[in-house]
Amino acid sequence: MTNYIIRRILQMIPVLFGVTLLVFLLLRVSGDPVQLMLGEDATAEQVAQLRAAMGLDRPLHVQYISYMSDLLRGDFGTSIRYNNQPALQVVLERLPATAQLAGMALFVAIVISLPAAIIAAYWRGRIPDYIASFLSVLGQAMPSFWFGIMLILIFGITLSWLPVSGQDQPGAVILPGLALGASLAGVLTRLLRSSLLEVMNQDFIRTARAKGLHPRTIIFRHVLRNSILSYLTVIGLETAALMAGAVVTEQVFAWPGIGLLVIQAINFRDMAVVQAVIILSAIIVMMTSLIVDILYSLIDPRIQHG
Amino acid sequence: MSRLNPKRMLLGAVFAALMTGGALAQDRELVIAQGIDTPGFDIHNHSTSAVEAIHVNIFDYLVMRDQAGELQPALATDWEQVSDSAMRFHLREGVLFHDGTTMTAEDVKFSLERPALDPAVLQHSFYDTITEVEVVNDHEIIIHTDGPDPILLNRISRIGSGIVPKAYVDEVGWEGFSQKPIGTGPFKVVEWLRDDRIIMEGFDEHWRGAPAWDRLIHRTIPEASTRVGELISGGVDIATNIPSQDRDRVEGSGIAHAVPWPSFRVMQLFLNTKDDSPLADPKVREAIDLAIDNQMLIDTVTNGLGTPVRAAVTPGLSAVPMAYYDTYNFDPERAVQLLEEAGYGPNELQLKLQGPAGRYPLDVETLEIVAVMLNAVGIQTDIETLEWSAYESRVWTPNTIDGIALIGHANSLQDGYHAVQRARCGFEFSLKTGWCDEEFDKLIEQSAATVDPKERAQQISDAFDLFVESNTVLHLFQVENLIGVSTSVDWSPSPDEQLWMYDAQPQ
Amino acid sequence: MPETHSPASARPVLSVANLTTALRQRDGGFHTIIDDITFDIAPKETLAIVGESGSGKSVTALSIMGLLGGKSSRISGRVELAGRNLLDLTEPQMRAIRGNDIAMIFQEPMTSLNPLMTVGAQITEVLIRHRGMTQTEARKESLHMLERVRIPEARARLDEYPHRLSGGMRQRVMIAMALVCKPRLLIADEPTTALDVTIQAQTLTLMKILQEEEGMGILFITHDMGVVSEVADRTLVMLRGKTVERGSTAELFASPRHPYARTLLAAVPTLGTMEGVALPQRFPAIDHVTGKAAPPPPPVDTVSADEPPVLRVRNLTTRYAVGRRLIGAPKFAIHAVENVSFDLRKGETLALVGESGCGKSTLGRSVLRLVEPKSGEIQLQGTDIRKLDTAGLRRMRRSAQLIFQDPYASLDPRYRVGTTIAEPILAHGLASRAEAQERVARLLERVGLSADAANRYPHEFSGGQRQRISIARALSLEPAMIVADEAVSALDVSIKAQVLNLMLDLQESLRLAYLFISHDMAVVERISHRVAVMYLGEVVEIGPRNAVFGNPQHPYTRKLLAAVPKLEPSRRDRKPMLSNDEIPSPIRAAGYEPPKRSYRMAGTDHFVCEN
Amino acid sequence: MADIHILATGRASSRLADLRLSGVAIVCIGILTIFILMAIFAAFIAPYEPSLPDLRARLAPPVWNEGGTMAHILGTDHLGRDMLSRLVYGSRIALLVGFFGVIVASLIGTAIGLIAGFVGGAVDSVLMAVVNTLLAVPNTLLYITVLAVFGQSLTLLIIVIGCINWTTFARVVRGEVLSIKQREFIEASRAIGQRPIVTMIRHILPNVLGPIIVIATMNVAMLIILEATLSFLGLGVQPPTVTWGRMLADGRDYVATAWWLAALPGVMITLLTLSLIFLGDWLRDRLDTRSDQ
Repeated sequence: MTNYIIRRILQMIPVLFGVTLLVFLLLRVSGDPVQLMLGEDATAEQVAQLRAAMGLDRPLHVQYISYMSDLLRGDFGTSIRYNNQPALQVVLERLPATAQLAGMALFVAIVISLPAAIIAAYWRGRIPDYIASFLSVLGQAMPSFWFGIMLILIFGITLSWLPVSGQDQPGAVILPGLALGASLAGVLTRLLRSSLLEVMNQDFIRTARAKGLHPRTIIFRHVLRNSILSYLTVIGLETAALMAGAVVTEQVFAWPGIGLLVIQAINFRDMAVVQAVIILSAIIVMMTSLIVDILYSLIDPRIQHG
Repeated sequence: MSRLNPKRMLLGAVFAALMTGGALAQDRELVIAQGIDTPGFDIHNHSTSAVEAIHVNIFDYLVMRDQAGELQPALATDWEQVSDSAMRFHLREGVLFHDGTTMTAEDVKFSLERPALDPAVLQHSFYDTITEVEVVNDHEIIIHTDGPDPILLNRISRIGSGIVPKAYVDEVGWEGFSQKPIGTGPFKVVEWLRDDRIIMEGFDEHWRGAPAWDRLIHRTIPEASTRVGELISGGVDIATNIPSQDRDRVEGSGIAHAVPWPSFRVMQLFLNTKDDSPLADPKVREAIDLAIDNQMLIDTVTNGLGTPVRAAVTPGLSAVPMAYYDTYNFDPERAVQLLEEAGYGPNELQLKLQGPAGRYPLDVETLEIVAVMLNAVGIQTDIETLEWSAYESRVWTPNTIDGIALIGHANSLQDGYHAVQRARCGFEFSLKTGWCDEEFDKLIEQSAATVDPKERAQQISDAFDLFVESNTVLHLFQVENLIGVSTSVDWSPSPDEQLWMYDAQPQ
Repeated sequence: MPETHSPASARPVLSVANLTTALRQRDGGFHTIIDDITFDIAPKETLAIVGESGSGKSVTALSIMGLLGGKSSRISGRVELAGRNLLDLTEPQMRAIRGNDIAMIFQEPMTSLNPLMTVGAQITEVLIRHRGMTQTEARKESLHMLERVRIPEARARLDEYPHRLSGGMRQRVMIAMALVCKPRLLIADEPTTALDVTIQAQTLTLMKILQEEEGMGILFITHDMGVVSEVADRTLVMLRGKTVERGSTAELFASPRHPYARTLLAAVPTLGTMEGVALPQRFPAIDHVTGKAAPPPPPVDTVSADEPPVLRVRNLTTRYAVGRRLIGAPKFAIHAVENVSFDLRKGETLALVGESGCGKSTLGRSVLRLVEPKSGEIQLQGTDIRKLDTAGLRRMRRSAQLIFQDPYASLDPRYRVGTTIAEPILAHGLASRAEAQERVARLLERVGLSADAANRYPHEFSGGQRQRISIARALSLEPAMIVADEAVSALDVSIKAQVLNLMLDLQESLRLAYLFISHDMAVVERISHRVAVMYLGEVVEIGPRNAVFGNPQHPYTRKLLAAVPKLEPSRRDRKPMLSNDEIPSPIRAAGYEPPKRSYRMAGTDHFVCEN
Repeated sequence: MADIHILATGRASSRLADLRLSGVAIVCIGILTIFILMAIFAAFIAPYEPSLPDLRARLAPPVWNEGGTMAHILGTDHLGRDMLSRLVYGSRIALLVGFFGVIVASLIGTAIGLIAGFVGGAVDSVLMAVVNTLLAVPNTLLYITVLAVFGQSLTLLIIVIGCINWTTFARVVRGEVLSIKQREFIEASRAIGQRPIVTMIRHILPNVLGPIIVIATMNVAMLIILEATLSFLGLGVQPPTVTWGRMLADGRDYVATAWWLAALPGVMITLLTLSLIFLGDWLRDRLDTRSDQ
């Protein structure tokens, strides 16, 4: 197991290297942030001066080497937008907010999808199945920013049940969590439903029925446990989607997390911060998939990582 | 006075365990919502008026503009011209910084010399006429400039003029200061959560007297509809940039007003007149000017908010020819005729319209309507909109405009000089449009050294005439925003886009 | 049809009368699957239902168990258990009977056990459900039951997951789970079909012992006449959902009345029927109307001893690496084929026999270089194919071909049969497209199909026809040798006989050499010239078929032969001997080198591994 | 074989569900056809030029609302442009972005997945490292970065979508190839001496088409939503090109004052994606049962 984990972590290195190269090239090719920093009123001379001061006039490969060597020392550079604060610190500061939001979204998604999928699978081909399927597809078909605005309008303004935006008030995480979790709930419901149906066709379910077990027992003891594996995998895979979805949701709800940060950082060409966000989220995505795989092997005795 | 909605409080009680003391009922609290956050409190290193709107509550300038835009004593009690290139300022006594130390002339010297002498700070170009700040005694300084500077007072009453404590900056450095600032303003920063909120407390020992508010909270809410939502559900007291269509909704909510908020920003179209461009022909440029119905544009795009202008002139600016305000040229028949004279039949001229998406309210819609208007006189258009930063680097650098580009310029010096000086040969405007005029340049340079206000105003006015005649930069309208103000707050906005909350009173 | 009396005169535990079941089809209509089935099962009695695939055996079992789902099935008739008609019961009442009064075991012990639950948990839940026991009581009882099915170290096994057990042990767990509530009737649906022959013998013996102890009735569903003769007191033969013959097993085997029953029995390869016959023999052709068998044509000797062998294999070894390490070489190696040598002559059939995992399939693929051998020499028609480059290898494919077990899986479902058969011809540029079409037509006729079959898709054919198509494809390159990997194992008995006859016909007319890989000793005895017995990747005995079957020398060969069910119900009174032997695994630590084997000669061409 | 089919009672009834779902499928195909026809014949259907403002008729509500007129059946937007015409023209971009984006992505992804799965070894490792790199970065971030950097033309959007979105295809195709490679007809193809490239194209590719079509269908839906999201972030397609996403994004500020601005394009997006997702589900069920035979 330890070997397996070490191997998996070693495998992340080339991927991370790829991510840094990708992000570096994307951002450098895009021109530089100097004009932006100086605003509409800047003179050409000022621009050239600042560009030289920031080292942006050097050849690309030289910039990349110096960037990588800084990175290896744990130095992600400094944020242009935030008065030269260390980029990593700026990003890490935001991590808890996004983690809270993503956690809520995941919670929402699980709380909705688990019963919905079981109901749909249990009454497959009947009315509850159609309703659950329709709602889950609807959850996916609605752009999340649109759903978020609707939630604000209904629960924040018209009904005044929940805070409209921000992070500080109690219950503030509920609406953004719903907005972000809705599409994940849709994905998970559909997936779990089909996985449940698939397991229901397995031989050992026939065995369980032949044992005279109650359908409820069969569903919860035998079917669900086997379906949870693919469910878990998808949750792992969807971390990247959650991180991406957070960009929009945080924008709508003024949620001060990484999503809000990265949009602004991109708009400001705050390269160090964008790089830090992307590298960090790549690490999170990969770590999640590792954790999921480990969990998987804990649940499924057939899998052994030697 | 952020009143938590009773229903919301009820639900909130469920989560009360999560609450950590904080904002409770008897505190007088004022919550402002803006679309953007401050990048930090390094006052010399930003160039955004919306950011200065936050800073203005934390730092004081030597001289400050009042509601009417008149310069009033602030940290300086009075001032006098010592020579053509020197001005003496008497400093107010007994002014305290937030940390309890007393402000001295050394602090003023330190604060003003940084933007003046350090070319690396963003505000340098606005202060580069200052050569030295001389400390006469603890309460008297003399600012020396490289020649006559008729707008020195304009300079030191705007972004980058805040006075900071030298000793504290020496101790923590500008980076530390940027995170935990200390000023002499009516509010002191307690906590800053990036992109979320700045929590400020009233500074009781402020020299003007304690502000009416215990707490001032500045929230960042990028999404306009969310900002409006917070305003009409009582979550915030003041919200900037209310979309014009939400005016009735805000008024209808009964708990807030949408107040028109004219700004110094003027929307402009830059025409690149490079040799091979059809825009090199003055007739074509004039035709474009005549094709655009500024008032119709305002009515359509911004619901009537804004004033048509022919130059970057707005009320509240000094030394500007107000004849160009609230007027516009519109004559589509003449435009067609001019195009014909220039050799273009109907739909023979093809032009590109470039602009940013999302930088200014309804910028894309503005372009779309302009396109329709140009189309009406027989000019074919392609629209290219870019996200702001891409626009900045792709279009806004010298000589990169392809056809016509939309931009909005404000005037942080609040003086006519700044509106036209950038059109001098070799400066930003001319680098974009390719327009150069010796006579114009001469007028500008003369005005820069003219101390007599009347004479100077005439020079600038003449320069304006030449610039407007050239039709290389077409002015569309003065931007007028809406700001939402809760009925529980008595405050009216001023045209410099500053959110000066010392003036606000609970109601 | 007069009812034959059951040996036990006691009241039947289960009495099925006029059972008819229709299932809903895709189009929504109902289709009758079993029609008017009637039988009784007495305590301690075993009734076998036998029939080919699709005859409705399993549906009969599921109808009795009430497992077909109310919406998609219509069942009529009577299924009486202790005086109650099960068909009248509600689903909750039926649940109380399932696993309690009637238990069921299935074909695939791997997939029939929940992989995520321990063996113990799966047995105890039955007791908790039906006996209302506490966890502790149930666990104790489960342990007892595991001991009764003779699972070694039963206490430790209780907390194991199914995947840690071998196939035989899993089937014992299934039996334990079924019997733990002491049901009056056990329904066993092909319980040994997925097991190797020695494990099958163990399992059948175990079931017999437990039946004696418990006194339950067994409904045994199978397609294997050998198994029927081993276990069944009485037998019911089904054909397309209808009973065609019913009676005591002894009578059935002695004098089958219905033509179909006769066909079935005649087509079954029986071990021992070839004693004294030197050459492979075709199966008798059977008239489907009368069920009369026409004697097969006399065998022709196709082997020529004087020509050089088609295939010459020397010291062939193939290993797979398993178990990755952080750095360096893998931890383990599967010794799939270990130091194997043999010759195969023109027109000869060499059979490779052995149980699952013995390496016979790997050997078959290694000699074609479909898997890369580790070492050794393979000469095909005098060329060392291990030295061939990619192009050479492609040319080599023309002379050696492969037929697979599953004819459906080996035909690309997306292409017409004609395209599939023509593919090798075109791939090697042997003919133009038009010529290829003609050749396809000839090949199809040669394997007993009509030429217009070329225009149809694989799924439109039956299993036997598909296997004929596979053979036609293999023949299209006019190979000298064909590796037939379990080529008839998946086919029903009557079809199996026809395909084997076809293979013998082709051998005779084309002088084909076959490397015939099979686990079915009876088939091998019938059609091979020589036999190689494989065990753990090694050949333990090789020689002329008559010598190996008539005079087995190696203990493993003997064990294998002894385990094959005999088609003689009269011999059933043998004392049951229950062993717990498992098939060992060929996985070794990396770097392990097996000891050198030496062979002794036990007769002409007959070699036996000594150690 | 028939036995196996009958034994799996669950499957028997899931086939019944398929049968009923095909009713849904007909509806979905119908909706899709309507949208496609709308896109093709936009010029004939739309009563107005979609980008032509009518300054006298700004924010006119739909005809069934109070104040609505027959002149603008579905009302007008904040610049007085006819909603019906915009919606009709908007279907073009939705389908263009969706279909062409998916075509580009599926071509790249299928080719890479095929090669990685079939060739294996080092080639596989390198290609999968590329896939993992792209997967590790949240897609929206990539889209935003790339579009912010390179501008926002329709062609570019489609290319960018193709270049980022192919990973799903590559992964699924690779997985399918690995499992099809185990099937005996692939070994049969080797055994007859077929060239590997021919085996790959003739025998593997057709058998992965099913899953490709299923993911493609779902992906079209996803991309339509993506276009809307990018428009929301200010990175959508250029005006005056009409897109539902931009209409929805622009309309969000009018949710409380002129609901039809955002609601109508929202309904269109939801309707189209709903029918695509259901269609994808249905296709998968169909293709699955077929391959089960």
